[in-house]
Amino acid sequence: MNAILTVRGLSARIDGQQVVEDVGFDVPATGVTALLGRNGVGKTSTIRGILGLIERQGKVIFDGVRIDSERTHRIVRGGVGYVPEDREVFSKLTVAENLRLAERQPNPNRELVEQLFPDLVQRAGQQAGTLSGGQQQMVSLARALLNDNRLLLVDEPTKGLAPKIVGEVAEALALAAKTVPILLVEQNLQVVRRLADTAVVVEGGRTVWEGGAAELLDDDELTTRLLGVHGADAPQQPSESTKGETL
Amino acid sequence: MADQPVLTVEHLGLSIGGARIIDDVTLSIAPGELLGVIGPNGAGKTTLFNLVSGVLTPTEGTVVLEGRDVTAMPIHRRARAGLGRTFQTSSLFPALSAFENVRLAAQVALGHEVSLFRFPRGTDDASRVARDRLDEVGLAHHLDTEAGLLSHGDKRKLEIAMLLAGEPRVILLDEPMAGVGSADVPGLMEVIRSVHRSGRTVLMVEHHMDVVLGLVDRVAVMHHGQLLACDTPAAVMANPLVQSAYLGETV
Amino acid sequence: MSTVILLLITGLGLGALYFLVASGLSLIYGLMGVLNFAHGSFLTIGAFAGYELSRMLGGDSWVTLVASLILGAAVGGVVAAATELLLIRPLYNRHIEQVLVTVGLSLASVALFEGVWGTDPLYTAAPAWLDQTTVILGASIPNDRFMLIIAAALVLLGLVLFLRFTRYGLIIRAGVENRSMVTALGIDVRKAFTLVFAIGGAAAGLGGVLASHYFGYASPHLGGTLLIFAFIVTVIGGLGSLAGAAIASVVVAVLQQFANFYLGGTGDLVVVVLLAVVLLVKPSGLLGARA
Amino acid sequence: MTNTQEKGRGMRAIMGSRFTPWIVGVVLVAVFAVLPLLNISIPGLFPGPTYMPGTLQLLALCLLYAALALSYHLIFGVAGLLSFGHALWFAVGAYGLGIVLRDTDLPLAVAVVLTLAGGIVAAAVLGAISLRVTGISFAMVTLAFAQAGSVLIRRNPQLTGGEEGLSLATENVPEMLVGVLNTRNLYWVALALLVLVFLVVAWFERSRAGHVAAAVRENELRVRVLGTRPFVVKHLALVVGSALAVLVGMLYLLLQSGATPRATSADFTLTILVIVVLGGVGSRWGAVVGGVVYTLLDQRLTALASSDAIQGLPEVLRIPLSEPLFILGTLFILVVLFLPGGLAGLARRATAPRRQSRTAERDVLEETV
Amino acid sequence: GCAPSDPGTGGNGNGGGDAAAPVDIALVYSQTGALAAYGEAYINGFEAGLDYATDGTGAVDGRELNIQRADDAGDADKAVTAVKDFIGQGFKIVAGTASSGIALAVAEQAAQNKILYISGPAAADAITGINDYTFRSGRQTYQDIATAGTFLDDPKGQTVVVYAQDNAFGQGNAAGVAAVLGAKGANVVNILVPEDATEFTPFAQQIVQASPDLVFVAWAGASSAAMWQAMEQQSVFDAAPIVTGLGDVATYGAYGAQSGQIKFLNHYFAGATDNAENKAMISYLEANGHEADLFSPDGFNAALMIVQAVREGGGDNVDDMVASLEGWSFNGPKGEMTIRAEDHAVIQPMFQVALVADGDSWKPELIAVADAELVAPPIAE
Ligand SMILES: Nc1ncnc2c1ncn2[C@@H]1O[C@H](COP(=O)(O)OP(=O)(O)OP(=O)(O)O)[C@@H](O)[C@H]1O
Ligand SMILES: Nc1ncnc2c1ncn2[C@@H]1O[C@H](COP(=O)(O)OP(=O)(O)OP(=O)(O)O)[C@@H](O)[C@H]1O
Ligand SMILES: [Mg+2]
Ligand SMILES: [Mg+2]
Repeated sequence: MNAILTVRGLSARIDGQQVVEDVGFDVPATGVTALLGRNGVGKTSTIRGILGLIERQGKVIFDGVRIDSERTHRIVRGGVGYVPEDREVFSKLTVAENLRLAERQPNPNRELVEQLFPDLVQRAGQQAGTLSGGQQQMVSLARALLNDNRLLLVDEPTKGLAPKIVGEVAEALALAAKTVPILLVEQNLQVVRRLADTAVVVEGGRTVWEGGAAELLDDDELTTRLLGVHGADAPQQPSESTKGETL
Repeated sequence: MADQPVLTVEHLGLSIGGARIIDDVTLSIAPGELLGVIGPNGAGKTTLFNLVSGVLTPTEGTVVLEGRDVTAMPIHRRARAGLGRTFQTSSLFPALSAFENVRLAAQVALGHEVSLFRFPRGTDDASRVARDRLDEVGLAHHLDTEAGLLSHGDKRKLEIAMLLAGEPRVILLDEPMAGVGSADVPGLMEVIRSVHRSGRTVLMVEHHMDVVLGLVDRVAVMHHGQLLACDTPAAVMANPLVQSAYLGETV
Repeated sequence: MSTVILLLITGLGLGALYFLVASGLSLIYGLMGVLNFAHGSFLTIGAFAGYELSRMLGGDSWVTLVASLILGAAVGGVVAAATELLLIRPLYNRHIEQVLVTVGLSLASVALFEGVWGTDPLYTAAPAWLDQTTVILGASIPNDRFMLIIAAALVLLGLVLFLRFTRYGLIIRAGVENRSMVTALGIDVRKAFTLVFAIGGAAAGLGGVLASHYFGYASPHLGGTLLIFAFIVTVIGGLGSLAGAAIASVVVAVLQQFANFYLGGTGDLVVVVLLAVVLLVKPSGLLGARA
Repeated sequence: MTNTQEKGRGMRAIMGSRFTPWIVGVVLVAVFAVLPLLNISIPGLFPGPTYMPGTLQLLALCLLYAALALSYHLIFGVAGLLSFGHALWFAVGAYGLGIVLRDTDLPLAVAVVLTLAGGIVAAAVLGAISLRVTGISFAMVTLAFAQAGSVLIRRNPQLTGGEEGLSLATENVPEMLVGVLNTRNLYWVALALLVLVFLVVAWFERSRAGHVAAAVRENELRVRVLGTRPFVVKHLALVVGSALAVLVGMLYLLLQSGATPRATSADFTLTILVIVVLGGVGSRWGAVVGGVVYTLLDQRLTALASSDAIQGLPEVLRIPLSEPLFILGTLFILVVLFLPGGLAGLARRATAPRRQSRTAERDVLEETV
Repeated sequence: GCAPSDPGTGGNGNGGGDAAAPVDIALVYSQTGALAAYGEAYINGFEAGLDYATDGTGAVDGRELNIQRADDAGDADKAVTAVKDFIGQGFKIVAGTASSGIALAVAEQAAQNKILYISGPAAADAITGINDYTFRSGRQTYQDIATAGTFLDDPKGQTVVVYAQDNAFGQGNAAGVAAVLGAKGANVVNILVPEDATEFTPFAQQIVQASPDLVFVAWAGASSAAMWQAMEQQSVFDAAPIVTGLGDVATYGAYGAQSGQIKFLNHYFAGATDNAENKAMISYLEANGHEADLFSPDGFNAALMIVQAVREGGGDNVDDMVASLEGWSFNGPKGEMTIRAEDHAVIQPMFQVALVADGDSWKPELIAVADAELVAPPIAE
């Protein structure tokens, strides 16, 4: 299968500290790839490393081109959309300004965004800082979807969002995934199960597992070992039984 | 005395820029108890620890440590009062060696750390303590490694070594297992267990359910800054509210 | 009474000068986290450019004045942009080093100016009207003070409009808040750095020409004398805040005037104390975002 | 290899440099001590042979600025406090002693102690105030205090001599420290003071306080959580550093038999900063070397500037090159741009070419990928 | 090798009085820095004087004058270092500097080391009588003020406003006026402007409110242009006659449109006298492409004094040289100069000058000569 993004031996530093040691994986040209792992294992840092937002070494190939020594804005212009972990909207700018800033191409997909997030249309004039977390997350997503990307890097889009909003965000991503491959960092395994086709698991700054998403989530023992959570917590199985096991 | 709670927070609240980050949390921990704190990302667990350890000051409510109201007490005095903590994202002295990191912690605990007339010697008490602690968490072979260059797992261990060197009576662990390779997990659990057995009171934020269920006496569940429940693991797991919140089902 | 008016308006005039320097300092710091010690030199070079021009064209015509103002701004802008490209950019994100480089530049440039233009003051000529006065409530105000105030007001307005309504303005405002996210949206934020330096330099250069009329001469140390107050103004107003710089400029200058006149020339002392007090009470300055 | 190297880094963080430098140091001090007895001429560098007062005066100034740089190193390099007000303490020393000697009949020793005590008290108070803020605000508050000092000194001619400066009242100064023929003695005093300052700074860095200071520089919050107030160690460093500067200021008064307001200016603080950076931030030896090199340049470039070699050049070269400060400033810029770690860094790279910086390691990594 | 036990007699210095050996003379003045322009005028004047006094031979009674120069860059550090260097090399004669701060520092060195020092244009009264070894070749502040006084025929009951910067120079002048004119019954009002003030308008207004009979302006430095403009704008000129010192040629343009109305006291300008020395100096300067300026005579006179000290005082024994200068009077470009034995004050004529328009610039014109005795400072103890 051909990969849109290939990562090999990626390591990254934040002010001198090694935060990613040796991560390698492929992102297929279609569908959603989930980048999983416990808190602080280096998922975000991996993504920021790919984008060159933090000091990194190793090999990163995007659509056949090495980008591991490219500067961030060039990588993004190359067609990589980024939805950062903590939304990182510009709180002093209005929603409209946040979106305008993100437009890279002559004919941005305003319609798409407007139909996905009608809420933002009414709030165009509002200061982004005063939006609720969910709305901020939408701005953040919209900023990426405004341009035609060849790859989306999405970091914990549902982090700290109310269940209802989690659903909406997942919707939006599912829609986007039809047209563009996505590398998704996500803690909520339901969302992963819902969206992801393949999965990569990072631990202690290293890749420890790569394969089909379902394959991982259905294997209780595996998810427990790798993620410290029960894949079983996802709806399918009755949660009673599993707790019986663990206690 | 024994059954007087060692740590109590009452109607604790924190709002930053209008956002309620901690919302009326009341909780009390008995001496020698090991309490697990769980909840989805952004629930307020770390913030709760920050309020208890004094990194942040609450906008409402009080924190009482061993009968003293420490709400207004600066961080370092709380630490001296016997409160120790680790950080979710390892917080170390990256350019100092692992040994120096722990040694510093021990030195503070032993006093006179800011003295012009005492010199850090390889042979003094602080150094001895430091070596023992590093040994305890299994970092003996990394004495002279610069902390910044340690792997995640080792960083977490170093954090705990520093914590122990401070001889605290009440301990806050923020996701001690985050980033720790599964091979090391049992070892660290053992460390935590023995710390607990030595009579210390422990609060632990942890996403790693096996660890939580394997160690704790009680579990507190946080969500959107509120305390959803605080009960035995079994009871908590059974609580539908918790399931919807933490296990993220839409109900 | 008339004295108070006099002190107020002349204070505004001085404040205008401070603002022309401080606005650039503040923007540069806000976006890049660099405290630019070379900013005074941008002002000085602007002043000399203006002086040379008016010497060539004959100083007392309005055309010359306007031309020299434009030239001063242009030269200041170019020099500043060059500084950013050659000295600041290579030290990307190493703020301390960046500050140090500007320190070195300030030393070297002043010495260079002394070499080229000598240490004697070069007296400026201006249209006759500027040397006359206008009586307001019994106080006869030197007309060039009005020129200063108007110029500063225009610059402030221009900057505000630029920041509000142009794409680069948008980028700069966003960059002040979160630089790395701007790049993550595919924007080369370093272009904005150069631009901000150029703008700051232009404002300073313009200020230089105006200052040479205010003081009546151009000299290598023109910038240095204003810079230290510009710093104080910038910090009091809150680093990175344009509005803060504007307010602080006026407050500091007026305070200085009154203290100099009524408190036995303790103007500088008062200002310095004000700085200390503001910082100790509100470390981020009056309108500062972060400390 | 990496491990020993980490060990090296690690140890340095508390222990400071290891023993070889100390031996070198002792030898150097011995050499400097006998200089006045030798007849060595280095044309261009020294105005004359080393036993001549002119040269000794220059060398004494070098040592004095080295000591001053060291005192600032303690504040900036060790405690990580970017102060723009260090000149103030130098001035307190120079003017304080000058005024005490002029207005009282106290013998020199007593006057020195008195001034030092006063300086320490003032430093403790102002330090405590300015440490309420951090980072750029701290820099600005210290700048503010220094400016205030400068204004006060210039504005009170009857007390300080104002612009014209204060000249040394020699009645109570021992004969052996007065007059050009005794420059030699002043030189030795300067050398002694430099050694003293060096030892104090080294002592500080190796003490537990220094250990904590290093930690505070790294991660202040963590230090708090361990149970220590960073304030204590910062304040200590600030007071000790300032006190040392006061001492240096007093020697300056004796050496120049006077003090001028220039010593209080913001420019002067910047000069000290320049010296420390030139030598290499965080390095004791760097500060010393930086002080010496800077002073030599500063003093001798004026000679160079007026030399025929320069005056002969075409205008485009002559004009800039006949401005000492221009050369100095440019040099400084080049150091910052191309010599990270200053002269000390240069030396380190020269002596231990195999010790790789992080960047070097990274290059290797990239090749192997 | 090892150094001689006594550095003082080492090096190329010549402590021993070998009659044929050259006499070492050090000139320490500003070649660069804020006072470079004054330094320039001083050194050119000195060369003219040397040429005049030695008939171009540069030697006195067959003894070469070995003249070494050093730049003080307006910085006392550098000056003292240089002077110590020269003294160390055995120099017995040092001259120069326009900065009072530096002059006082060097004077201190002269006293400590018992050498002859002849300060330059530095105006501080404190230099007069500071010690036995220090002389001056120019005028001092007191003489400026006394000259200003000569503009009032009878100061009694008159209100004299002193408008000056609040620094040593300004306060010196204020004190001087109080001493000179106050003594004569004038009621002296001081308006001292903070040194760092950039806005002079309100102070100019203050002058008018004081309704003076004479305004004495003592101002140094670049801000004078702005200061004069403020005076003019607040129409101080209509309030009272204004007296101030006429600075060097570069400042002729600085007094603004009203220059014609200002009464200037003056130390020296090219047209001040037409005696032989002045003519000689001007022609020498012009021959070398310079023009006579405010401080040319200070250099010229310094040369004459040094030659006198070498000729009469031998050039080796400092006390003899001091003796040879004390009480000596001679003719300089300004006219007759007398070095008062008691305190080494230089009793010299001063000038009343007006600026007259000359095309679009201004040039000075002599009104009257202030008699040397009339403006002589009291003896400093
Ligand atoms: N600003 C920082 N300074 C130093 N170390 C950091 C910093 N940010 C992160 N780290 C380190 O990098 C490690 C990886 O962080 P990262 O955010 O990539 O993990 P993550 O997998 O995204 O965690 P999460 O699931 O909570 O988002 C953290 O454990 C922390 O130790
Ligand atoms: N200084 C702050 N300003 C604004 N919001 C904040 C601030 N600090 C924390 N928050 C918000 O408070 C909430 C709780 O944060 P906290 O770090 O306590 O979550 P947590 O439970 O520790 O999550 P995790 O499991 O990811 O560590 C988050 O939504 C966070 O964005
Ligand atoms: Mg993350
Ligand atoms: Mg947390």
